[in-house]
Amino acid sequence: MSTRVAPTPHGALGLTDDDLLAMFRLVLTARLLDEAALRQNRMGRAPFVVPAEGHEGCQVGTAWAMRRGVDVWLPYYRDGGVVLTAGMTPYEIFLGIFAKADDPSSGGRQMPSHWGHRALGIITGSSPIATQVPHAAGIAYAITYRNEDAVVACWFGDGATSEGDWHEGLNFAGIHRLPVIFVCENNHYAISVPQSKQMAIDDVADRAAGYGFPGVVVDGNDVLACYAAMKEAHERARAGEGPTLIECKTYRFLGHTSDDDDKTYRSRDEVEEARHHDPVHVFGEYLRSQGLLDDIGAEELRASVKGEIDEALAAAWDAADPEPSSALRHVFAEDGPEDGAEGGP
Amino acid sequence: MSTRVAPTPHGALGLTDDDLLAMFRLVLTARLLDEAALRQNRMGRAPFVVPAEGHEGCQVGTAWAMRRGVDVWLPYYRDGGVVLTAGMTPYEIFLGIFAKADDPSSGGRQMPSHWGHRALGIITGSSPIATQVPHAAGIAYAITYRNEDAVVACWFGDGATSEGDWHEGLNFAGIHRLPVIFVCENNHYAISVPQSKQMAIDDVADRAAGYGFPGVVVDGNDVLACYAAMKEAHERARAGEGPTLIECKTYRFLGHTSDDDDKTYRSRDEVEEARHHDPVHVFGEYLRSQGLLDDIGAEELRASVKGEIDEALAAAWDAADPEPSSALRHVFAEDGPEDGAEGGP
Amino acid sequence: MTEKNVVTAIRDALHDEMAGDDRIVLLGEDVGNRGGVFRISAGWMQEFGEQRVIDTPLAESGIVGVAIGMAMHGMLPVAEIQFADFIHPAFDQIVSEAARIRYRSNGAFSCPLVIRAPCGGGIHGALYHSQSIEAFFAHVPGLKVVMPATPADAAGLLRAAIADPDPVLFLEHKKTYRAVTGDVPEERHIVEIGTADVKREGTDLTCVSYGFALHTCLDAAARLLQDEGVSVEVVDVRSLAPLDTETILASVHRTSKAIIVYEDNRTYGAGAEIVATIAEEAMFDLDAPIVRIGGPDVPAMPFATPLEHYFMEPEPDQVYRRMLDLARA
Amino acid sequence: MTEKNVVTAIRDALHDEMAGDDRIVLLGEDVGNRGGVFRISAGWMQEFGEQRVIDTPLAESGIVGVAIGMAMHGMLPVAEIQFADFIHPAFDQIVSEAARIRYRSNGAFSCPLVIRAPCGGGIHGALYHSQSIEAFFAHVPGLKVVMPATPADAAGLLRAAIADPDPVLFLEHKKTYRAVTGDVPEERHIVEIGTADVKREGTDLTCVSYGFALHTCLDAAARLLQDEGVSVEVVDVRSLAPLDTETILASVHRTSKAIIVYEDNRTYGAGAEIVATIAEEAMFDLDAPIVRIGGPDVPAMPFATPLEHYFMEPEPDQVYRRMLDLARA
Ligand SMILES: Cc1ncc(C[n+]2csc(CCOP(=O)(O)OP(=O)(O)O)c2C)c(N)n1
Ligand SMILES: Cc1ncc(C[n+]2csc(CCOP(=O)(O)OP(=O)(O)O)c2C)c(N)n1
Ligand SMILES: [Mg+2]
Ligand SMILES: [Mg+2]
Repeated sequence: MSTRVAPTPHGALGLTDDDLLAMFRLVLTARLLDEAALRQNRMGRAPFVVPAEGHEGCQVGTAWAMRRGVDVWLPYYRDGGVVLTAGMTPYEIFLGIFAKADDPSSGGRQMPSHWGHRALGIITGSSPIATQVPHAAGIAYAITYRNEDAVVACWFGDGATSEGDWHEGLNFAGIHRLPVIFVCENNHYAISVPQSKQMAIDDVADRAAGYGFPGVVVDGNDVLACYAAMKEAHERARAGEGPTLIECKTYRFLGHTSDDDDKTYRSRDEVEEARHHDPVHVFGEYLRSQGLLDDIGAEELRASVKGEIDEALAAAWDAADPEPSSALRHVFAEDGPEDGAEGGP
Repeated sequence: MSTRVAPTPHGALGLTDDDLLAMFRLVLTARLLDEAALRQNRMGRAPFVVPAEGHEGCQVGTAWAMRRGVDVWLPYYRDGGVVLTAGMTPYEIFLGIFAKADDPSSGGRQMPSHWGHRALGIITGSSPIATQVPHAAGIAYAITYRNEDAVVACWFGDGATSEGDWHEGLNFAGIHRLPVIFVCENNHYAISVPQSKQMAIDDVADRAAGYGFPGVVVDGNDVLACYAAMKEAHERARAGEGPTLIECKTYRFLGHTSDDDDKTYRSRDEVEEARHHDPVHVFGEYLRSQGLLDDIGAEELRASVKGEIDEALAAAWDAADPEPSSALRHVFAEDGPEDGAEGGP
Repeated sequence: MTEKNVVTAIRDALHDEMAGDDRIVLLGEDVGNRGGVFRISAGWMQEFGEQRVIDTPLAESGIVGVAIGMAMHGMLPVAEIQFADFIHPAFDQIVSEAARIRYRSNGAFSCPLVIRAPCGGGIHGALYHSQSIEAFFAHVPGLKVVMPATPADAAGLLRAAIADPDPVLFLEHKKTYRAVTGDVPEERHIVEIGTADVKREGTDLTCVSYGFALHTCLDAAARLLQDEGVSVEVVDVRSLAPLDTETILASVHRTSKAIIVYEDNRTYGAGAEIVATIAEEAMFDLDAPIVRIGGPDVPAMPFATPLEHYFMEPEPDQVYRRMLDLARA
Repeated sequence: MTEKNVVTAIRDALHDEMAGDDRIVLLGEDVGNRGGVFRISAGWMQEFGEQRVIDTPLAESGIVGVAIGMAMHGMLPVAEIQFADFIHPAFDQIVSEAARIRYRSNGAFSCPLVIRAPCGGGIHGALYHSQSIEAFFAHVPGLKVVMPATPADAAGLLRAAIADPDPVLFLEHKKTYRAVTGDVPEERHIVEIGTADVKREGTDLTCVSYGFALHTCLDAAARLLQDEGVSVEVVDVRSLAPLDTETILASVHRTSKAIIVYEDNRTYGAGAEIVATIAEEAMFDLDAPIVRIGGPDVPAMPFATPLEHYFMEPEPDQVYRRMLDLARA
């Protein structure tokens, strides 16, 4: 009987060790960037921040299956890990946090975390929940219409699934078998409203059947499981097999935003228990088990990421504020090259 | 071995022979009323009518399980058979068709078939599709809150299921396990848009699982099957077991309304084939098989119904038109008894 | 020049634009086999294919939302709302999304979208097939709103709307569809959005109107000249947003009297902005108080003929009479 | 009398009404354990029970739609929209349903519903947490729209809204919540919907405003008297629909000059109706053209401090300066 070395799980998914290290760096960057931003908030330098803490695993895991510069991204406000994976830099993110003129999302017009980056294919987003869902379907329609080889992914929370737009967007995508992936980061709360008051079911993914495409549930703390689900959905999309709804069970470790006090609606025990499954930790452990990380490596990596973030933060802080009267610009197209009449990417 | 006479299907459902005859009279009234209304339309006396033809079976079948004067009805514009079962008279319906002052639905303000009848518990409806779905949930919530023994039923077409309001209404009803029944009269078209361009699934009922309650598919041409499904849903609702979504597969024999030309989007073969399963005929055959109807009885019944309709039509035609300047009334509550500040029934 | 009615002018212009640019797609309820409830796109699904003439599910927010996505990805969608009364479920997508995409992205993204919506009453459409919706949308910065009243303007403004790099709400008054005919240039003419048009010259007073009401005004003006020798200048707003205040004010400056006429509910209607603009900019030009005629403040137009007539004209020949009163004031 | 800020006045009034009538329920996002994002209902889920303080799914159309159902079945729902910016998905339910239920049923049904919505900017809320929405809704016959600016009016109008047999949109300017304090009567006082209020008497000119802008106007008026001896009468509209034209016109009649100030985008804003009404009814009383100050016509208020400040005040101390110019005109 021949012995066979079982393939490493990431190897089986086609991920190299370098991929894995890059993914871990992203997860860690998302985490440390959150922490730095929150410190800025407490110092009074950032009036409003939206932490991703707890979601980094499912964000980076799903986003990693997308192709930078090719695919189209519609993240929601909590998706720091997604936009980092799409290619946004910490510097660009801090430009948004400090509402600077060069903020690629909005030039400081929108609240932080209202992402947009034309060059990277990150579609401009807004605050109203779930409005981006039909946009994702429309972009996917345009991709098919124009015979492009691109896939659209659209991220949202459990709360978004209650909106009419969510229903209408998924339904349209299903009818036309569009190349779009819907990713629900189910952290079981819409601000304070628990899942039980949002829906009478356990799994959002069950709704996919009502739109004629598959729904998948994954452990959002398992980066590779998220990647695997997304990779399969991505292949389905490119093969013309239509949309997939992926539900990542996750948890938000901090308040909804820097304005929220989650102690009013969640017990500390519940939060503590969730932290035991911290995706950053779980993923780090996996890397260690694969011999890709040790204490020294982890420390070095952390220091390197921290350094990158601190530098980005300082540079962004020093960047220019928008001109007051520029508030009047870009209501309609202006003459000149900066306003593209052609739409997005 | 003792012989047992198998219970008649209607007997097994708790329906007496008299019930069955009454139901048949309703089905026939709906059909003949439609025909009379369409004749008025062609004569130029009724600018707009909405035929139910083809839907009468599922309308009367489902509505029969409701309790007149107790339960709450939210029909849609095609539901002539429902409102007849709820207790509206042909005279009242013709008052609406001729837009007369005494039209109980709206005093001639709304198009015909925009039902409302406060005394009968038929909630005022509108044209925008699916807006009544959250209303049904809200009324069911109020019923529970006020500890009333009433059930709400809400009818709509396949088209309605695409609207955001439909999703939001069903979701709310599921969360609170409300005493409400959602009835989809799936005739496979929203005006001209075929089901395949409305949804990527065969059965609307499949969506119920996404809201945490049962979905049931029935043959809309089988009056008793519709009744049976509705009866069970009604019992569930009264027992506090929550909503049910019932999908009746049906077909619309005529144009969408008197303004529509369905030849632009449906083959005559398709319509002819559907007519072979005409619920009025199928139900009549059942009555015959049960010895409840013969040729003479059928003729007598038809003559009696026709007489009733002709009389109602003539009386409604002679009724008074609304006063022109009464168009300004009832924007807000007026002093006096006719405006109930308490809301509906 | 060819004489056409409004619905034909819209059909022909839209058809030509679609034939000339395959980034343009039409989406909405029943636009396919049915050709739309007003038959504008009859036969187009066969001609342009199902990918370009898209029968959508019954979901207005989805229609506009999907169209926004298309517009952000290189297409030029024309979304049809079957009746303007049913645009309200899409209010959020229009106000919060389409109108803000350029602004919120600091100019990085744009949304070249046209939304067509047949509006207005007097056609026995009752409460939910008669509504005027321009006041809701003219107030939304980032959105353009036009409402042609003649075949030539309908064609020219529709072309301008499709060419516009920003979202345009294109309102079609149903009562003009077949009732109003006129010459339409053969060539691909464009009517610039943001321009009003003097549809009839006059010296005694200025009447500002748009949509079907414009024709009521033109008719009254013609009769007034004949009957009473009163010369009324009639300005067609035609572009509610941006509003061409210059043309309106120039006319009022000439005539020194102004009457504003619109079908929509009077209070907080679009006419209020026109009256306000004249009051602010031309008060000392005026020889008499500005007169405003709007529809009654009831939720919508009722169905019964006597009620509908009352809505359209609470006093018989009111536009004519109020113009005459103003001329004599 | 007790001194309170606006948010406390709203909380206390709503609490007392709920305690006194169990037909009243509160529904909305996060109104339960979280007590609402402004903490108005903190502790109420425990006090009144989960059946009366209902945490809803994130679905505004559903919130309003469900509340309409409740209102038609014997309850008195108070629906909370977390931020006015998010009311747009419910536009159809409000415009096509709530506002028309009585009219379309010829008076047989009614919809005694209150919708509360925190609105307005200047609080670093950016594009989607700063919006003024009154112009959209004041135009809807069948709907009442109020916007108190003081604690006493907030309490009194909220009571009136709950008691009203028709749907009322109750707008709460977020910047008044904690910044504005004032005396509130102990007893259950009602402020009648449809009444404006002279918040400051004066003789040289009339300033008409509402919401947070009213306080900018009151502040400017106080300084103008002190600095320049100019006496400004300040009228608080407080009820946008119905609009109390009588009180406004009476004041303009006394002072012969009018300035209208509002935060919302200027063009087609609610102020246009007020200007138009004055122009139509009081033109010959006026000694100077009416002045209107509204927000810039950009889609919404930006986030960055310099941009937000620019929106709120494109020219420094503009209300003061325009009042002074008008007084001297
Ligand atoms: C249409 C709309 N309604 C309400 C809000 C206020 N709001 C912002 S985030 C949020 C909860 C979203 O929850 P979920 O979708 O689960 O995402 P999570 O924050 O949990 O990641 C709410 C109610 C909004 N932004 N948009
Ligand atoms: C919100 C809205 N959009 C569009 C319409 C126009 N319209 C009226 S009925 C209808 C089709 C409805 O189809 P379905 O729900 O299947 O009912 P059916 O007529 O087939 O019985 C449409 C599109 C409307 N009334 N409301
Ligand atoms: Mg959540
Ligand atoms: Mg149908």
